[in-house]
Amino acid sequence: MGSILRHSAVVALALGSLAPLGWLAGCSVHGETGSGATTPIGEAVDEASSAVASAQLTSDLLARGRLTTTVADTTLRDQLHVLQGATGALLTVVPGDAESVRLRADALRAVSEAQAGVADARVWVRGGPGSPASVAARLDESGDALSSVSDAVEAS
Amino acid sequence: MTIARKTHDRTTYEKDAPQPGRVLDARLHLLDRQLLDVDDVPVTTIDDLEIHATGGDADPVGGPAVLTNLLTGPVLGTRILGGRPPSSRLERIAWSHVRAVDSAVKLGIHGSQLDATWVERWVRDHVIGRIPGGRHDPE
Amino acid sequence: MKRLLGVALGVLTAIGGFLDIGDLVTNAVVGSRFGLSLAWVVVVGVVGICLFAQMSGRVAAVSGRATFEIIRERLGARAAGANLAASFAINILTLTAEVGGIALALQLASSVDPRLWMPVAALAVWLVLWRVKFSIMENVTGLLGLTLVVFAVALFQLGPDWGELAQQATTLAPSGTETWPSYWYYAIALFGAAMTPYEVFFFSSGAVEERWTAKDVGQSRINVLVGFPFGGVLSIAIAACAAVVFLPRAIEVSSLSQIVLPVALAGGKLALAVVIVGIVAATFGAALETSLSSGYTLAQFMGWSWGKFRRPAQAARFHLTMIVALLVGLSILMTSVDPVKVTEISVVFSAIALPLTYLPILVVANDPEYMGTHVNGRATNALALVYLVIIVAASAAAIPLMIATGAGA
Amino acid sequence: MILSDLLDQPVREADGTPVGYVIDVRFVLDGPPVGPLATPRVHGVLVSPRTGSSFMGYERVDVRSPALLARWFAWRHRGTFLVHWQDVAAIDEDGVTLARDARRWAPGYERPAPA
Repeated sequence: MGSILRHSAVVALALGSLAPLGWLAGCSVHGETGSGATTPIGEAVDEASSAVASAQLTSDLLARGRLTTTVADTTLRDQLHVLQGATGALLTVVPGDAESVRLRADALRAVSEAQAGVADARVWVRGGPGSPASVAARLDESGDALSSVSDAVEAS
Repeated sequence: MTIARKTHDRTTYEKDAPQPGRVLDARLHLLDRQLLDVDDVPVTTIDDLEIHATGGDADPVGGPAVLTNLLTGPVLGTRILGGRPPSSRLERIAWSHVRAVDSAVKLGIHGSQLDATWVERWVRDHVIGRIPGGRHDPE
Repeated sequence: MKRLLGVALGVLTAIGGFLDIGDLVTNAVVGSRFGLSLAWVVVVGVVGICLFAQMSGRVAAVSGRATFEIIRERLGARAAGANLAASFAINILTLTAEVGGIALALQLASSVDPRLWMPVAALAVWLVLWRVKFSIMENVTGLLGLTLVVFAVALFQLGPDWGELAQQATTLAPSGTETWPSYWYYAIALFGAAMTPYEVFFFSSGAVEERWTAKDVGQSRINVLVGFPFGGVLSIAIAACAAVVFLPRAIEVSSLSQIVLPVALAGGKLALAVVIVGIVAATFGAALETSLSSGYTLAQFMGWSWGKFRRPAQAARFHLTMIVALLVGLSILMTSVDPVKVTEISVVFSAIALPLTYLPILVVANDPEYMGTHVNGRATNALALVYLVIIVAASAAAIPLMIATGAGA
Repeated sequence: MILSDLLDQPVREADGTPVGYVIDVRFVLDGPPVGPLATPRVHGVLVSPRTGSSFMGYERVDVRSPALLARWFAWRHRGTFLVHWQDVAAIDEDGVTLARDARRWAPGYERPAPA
């Protein structure tokens, strides 16, 4: 029994130090064609729409006075990082066929549109130009764009 | 590492006669146990033991032998890789200093008298003692 | 009256001290993806930690030996050395996550970049470790941590469809696009978040710090059996809030700022301020506990003098270990790694390392030479053996699942 | 002699047949008191045919719980026996050699009444 514990301890130790480094290095690069290429696009788009939904919730709460500016600013800033991650994932996808190239392009356009929307929302949060209505409209628009891309990915 | 398949498993040996003194098994009761000084301050962990023939000869085989010293020292490195540090590197604490053996082995002398605590004293004087507030009780 | 106050204090501290960044993040992530279909894991984890903490507290109180002293005695230097290396590495990982959690929580209160808060948080943790008495430190962070009750209050104020939540809690299966491997991966993560080894190192060493004797075992049993389940209820409340707010909006939780949104939605700015205080207190308390655990494990293995009840000068290497552990954690954080990702990894590795600590304690709790007449009862042993199987299974399944799901991606 | 040179060493009978490994060394505190306690006399060595490393002492003590675990450990170390120190003929680099008619005793010992 002692030896079993020893081996599992050593395994845990080895992975204890390796895995976080490996994991933090980011995910592996996908390069397949067909549905293999579109799933990562779908995942990136889901991430982006989650970020937009968070931004919508945040700006709505701020507009209704239920959230402080600091928390709203921090949330939007975190979601911008998520959107950057989604863009990065999309850029590293190597689509194999024409259709996934087009899907990737649509996805990139929708995500960058979402990024602009969230960045502008942050300007409003900090007291800059814009109004709750304009911010909400902008975010709803990029949310719809993302969901249509996501439907297209599912259909492919 | 199984040896001598022929020894059938269910052997039961005759019971050893009850012993006049307390029974202590090295690995079960002494080795890797905490060593506390007279004020119950931990000194070190017992890394090894030393036995001599009752006459004092270093080779205890062939005649009655006794436990003479508790040993402590830089064991971890060698324990992981196997083997042990040269006996000169091991710190000896005479069994005569031991006042009790229960869930820890307790000494009758103060920790500062033992060389085993020089690292602790060095860290205390050169590192922790230097940081302000290091010598006060937490309040 | 004083005794009643003592009992109340013990219970409240146990509740406040139960939650840490691992519970906060893992429950929110699980709630946003699986709803309450993993709530049963929290229950299993809470019963487990109640059993384990109570057993190790009793061993420490009766035999006067803390966890890692026992691990070294029972496994011998080599096996215990490997155990120490694994437990110490995972403890540093958890410490890093906790200090990162403090910085993220302070960012919510100040919008200052968390990387500026991290050195401040590490220094504050060290100052408390250096000067503040053990019981005061424990009670203050515990009581402040109680403010996390606001998650439960928020859940009620959100007026959820209780029927749907109950239906979620009873379907033990992934819903929607979630796969079985990620369901089980997050089950292990939740289990690891509830049964973290550092809690046991801290709990048993705390029994020695506060000089418990067999008499105090009864009191500790009340703290554990009342306090921890309440902590578990708060964990489920966090998951439920996430389920109610994030699941319908398909929001994936990846940051601490998202976790407080449901509370703001339910209770506005006041509730928000309360939850931020609660998170800072919980992560600060956990950072203290994980730093102390790094000191406890190494000092108890090597036989150094340890303990906060002693002056720092009388436990020099113990305090030096804690300083080094905090600096290592801080340097990991300064590489701008995301503390939430570090947290998700640390809870899974907690589950992996659990058997290494659980088995020796279970054996010693049955050894009359250590425990005299306070050995495990028949019921405790039966439950302990069930949990031995659960713990070893979770530990063995953790790594394959981590690979299969890309750490729950 | 340093004890870890003796622990885990292979054990052979006088005619060379291997019988197992030294898993522990037993002392009895009945020597002349040189300090607060009596001097520990080397009483004998415990030999397990199966594995070098003893584990948690289950094979020797009458700890019967937790049941499943205790039975498994005891099974793993079945056949462990005690050899008195005078029956140890020689100790060298390749292990311990027992005397010709070395007697084997049960590994258990009288436990002090629980504290």
